[in-house]
Amino acid sequence: MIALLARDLRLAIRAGGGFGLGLAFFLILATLVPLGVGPDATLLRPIGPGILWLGALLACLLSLDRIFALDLEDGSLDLLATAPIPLEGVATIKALTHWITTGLPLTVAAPALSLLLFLPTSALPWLVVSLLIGTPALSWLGTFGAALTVGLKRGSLLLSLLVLPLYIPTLVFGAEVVRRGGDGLSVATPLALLAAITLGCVAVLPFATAAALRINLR
Amino acid sequence: MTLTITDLACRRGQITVLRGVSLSVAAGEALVLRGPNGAGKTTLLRTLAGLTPPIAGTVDPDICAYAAHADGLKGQLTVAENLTFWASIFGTADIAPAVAAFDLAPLLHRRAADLSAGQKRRTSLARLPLTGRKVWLLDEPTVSLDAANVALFGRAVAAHLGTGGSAILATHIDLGLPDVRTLDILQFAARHAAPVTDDPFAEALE
Amino acid sequence: MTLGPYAFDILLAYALSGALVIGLVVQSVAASRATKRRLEEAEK
Amino acid sequence: MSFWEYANPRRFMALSAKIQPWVWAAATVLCATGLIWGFFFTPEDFRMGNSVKIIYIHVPSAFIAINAWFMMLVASLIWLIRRHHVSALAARAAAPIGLIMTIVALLTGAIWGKPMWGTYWEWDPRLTSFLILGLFYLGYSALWSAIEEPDAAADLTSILCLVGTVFAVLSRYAAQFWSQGLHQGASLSLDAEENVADVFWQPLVISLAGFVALFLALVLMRTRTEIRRRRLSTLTARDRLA
Repeated sequence: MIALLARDLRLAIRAGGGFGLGLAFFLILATLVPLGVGPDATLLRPIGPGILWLGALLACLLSLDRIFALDLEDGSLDLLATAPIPLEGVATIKALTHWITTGLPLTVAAPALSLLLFLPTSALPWLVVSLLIGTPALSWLGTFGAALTVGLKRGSLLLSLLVLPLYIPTLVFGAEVVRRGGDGLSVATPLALLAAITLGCVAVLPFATAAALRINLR
Repeated sequence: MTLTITDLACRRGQITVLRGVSLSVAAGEALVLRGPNGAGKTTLLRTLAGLTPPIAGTVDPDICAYAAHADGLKGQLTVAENLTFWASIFGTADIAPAVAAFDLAPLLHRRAADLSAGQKRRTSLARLPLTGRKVWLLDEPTVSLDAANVALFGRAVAAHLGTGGSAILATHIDLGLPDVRTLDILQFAARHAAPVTDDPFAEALE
Repeated sequence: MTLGPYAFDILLAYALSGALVIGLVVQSVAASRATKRRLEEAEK
Repeated sequence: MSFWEYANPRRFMALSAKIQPWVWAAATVLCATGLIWGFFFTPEDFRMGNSVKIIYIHVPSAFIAINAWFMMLVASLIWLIRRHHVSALAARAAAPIGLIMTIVALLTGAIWGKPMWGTYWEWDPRLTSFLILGLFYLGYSALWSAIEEPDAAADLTSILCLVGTVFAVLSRYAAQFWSQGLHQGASLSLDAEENVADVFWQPLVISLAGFVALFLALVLMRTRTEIRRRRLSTLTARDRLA
């Protein structure tokens, strides 16, 4: 399992764009929004949390279709399925790799980008915390969606259609944590709900992902 | 017997391709599957490998190592990294014997993407001894191998058989193996049997 | 009977819903007929 | 005879052929009665005026929109646990009906909302969750039609239905939570049936029953179509192979 994680991380680094692509997309989005809605701080400040969370969500979406498709193309997915490690473990590792290559860099970069959107300083810690807690759910859900659509020729558009509705609760609670944090309100409830969704996803979704993979491989 | 299969039925998609498959391989024995293209050789091997669940009968995928048409190599990794990865997945410590058997030592630090098709094939097949499993399931293993490498591969399979392993191959090429049986899978073709029994929609609807 | 100030809204709601639901029914019937015919041809 | 006997495609076809005309008749009669009664023979509501007549479409379609998903959930579970093909195909058959009903509920709601609240759309929890429900229907149907192999499609859509149900419910609570968080006091309750008088209630119940019968009739018909289509694909697949 550790070997699989190491291999996938190594591939992400060597393939180029594994780490950088989502991050660059996030940066472009944070730049384009002020250009689109106008550089008015009073306008940008209230929508900042939502924009940043939406950017993180779309950046996650970008690399989803590669999670299993590359392994399916070159036959390694067949071999992994016949290997002595459980497919649920493979699903978990794939999701974890996706989070390390997208969710984690996004979390680290978010405070810098939040300056572009005039996010109040009081919201910054909550932005980092909410992304740190919330983005794993995005990766695990995305891995599930990728497993559903792995064999399909035009899977990536369908993948977005399937996964984006599943992202809604995470988006709502995540942005709400930042918004309340910025306003100095209590963030306990949305933060707890965000953590609950992530924990539930991490605990249960690998089973659904593995089941979908088995069906797609047969 | 290392592997005994009785009365297996295999499917490809929604269609039953093979029915009543019975076969067995003993330790040190190789079984060559014969049959024209589309007869179901790949389907049978995928079923034996546990990838496609059988419609009837049972398989034992945990003793089988499957080598498909696709090489299963990552182009950005070196040969050594590819092999070490599969070795650690299957819990084998040392890749040296496999490297020696498939003459990969000169290629170890080349990226898999830079290999020729035959070299990729050899690297892919070198994965088999790393699995430590008894029964090798080989689907057209000699594709894109030249004569010298076919002989090399034949020796590697023979060595595996010599240590009490066995192999089921779908191939048209003589590998020069000592103890080979052939099995014509056309006899199991499902379309010769009554075609309706396991299709829930087969009964006339009106 | 007069529908009062909301006449347009009410009629619009009924018309749109009717169009959608009747469209669904027509599509179901058409698909049912087409499949039945194609199956009869294929069974021969 | 056990209930599961009807999960056999042939038995289902025989039974559904027999009851289908009756269900269609019930749907026609009930819908016509409920809607005509509601449209022509109910008084004006003192608060909402005649716009209350929209309720006879709005509430039944919303009811079907939600319960079609529950039916799909149950059918998916039956398929995953007991592997009855008819069940999987019934789930597929129900999805477009649910989608249309969701659109009808949203449209009638918007048209009704404009004179009542002065806006076509409000990010009220109920409206939001219906919009999200529509997205789930879209994704579910898209996955069905994207996968060629029918058994795999049935399996994968069933898994999506299970996961989707959890997240649809979560989205409902998320929308509610968020709405309470920001729009305190701006509650737009649509629970009209709680305080409607008998004059409005009776035709509404009939209309509701009519929509349920219509849903049943459509599911029966579409499931029969799916079974035939499935049979057709088996036949042509075997021809290709032979």
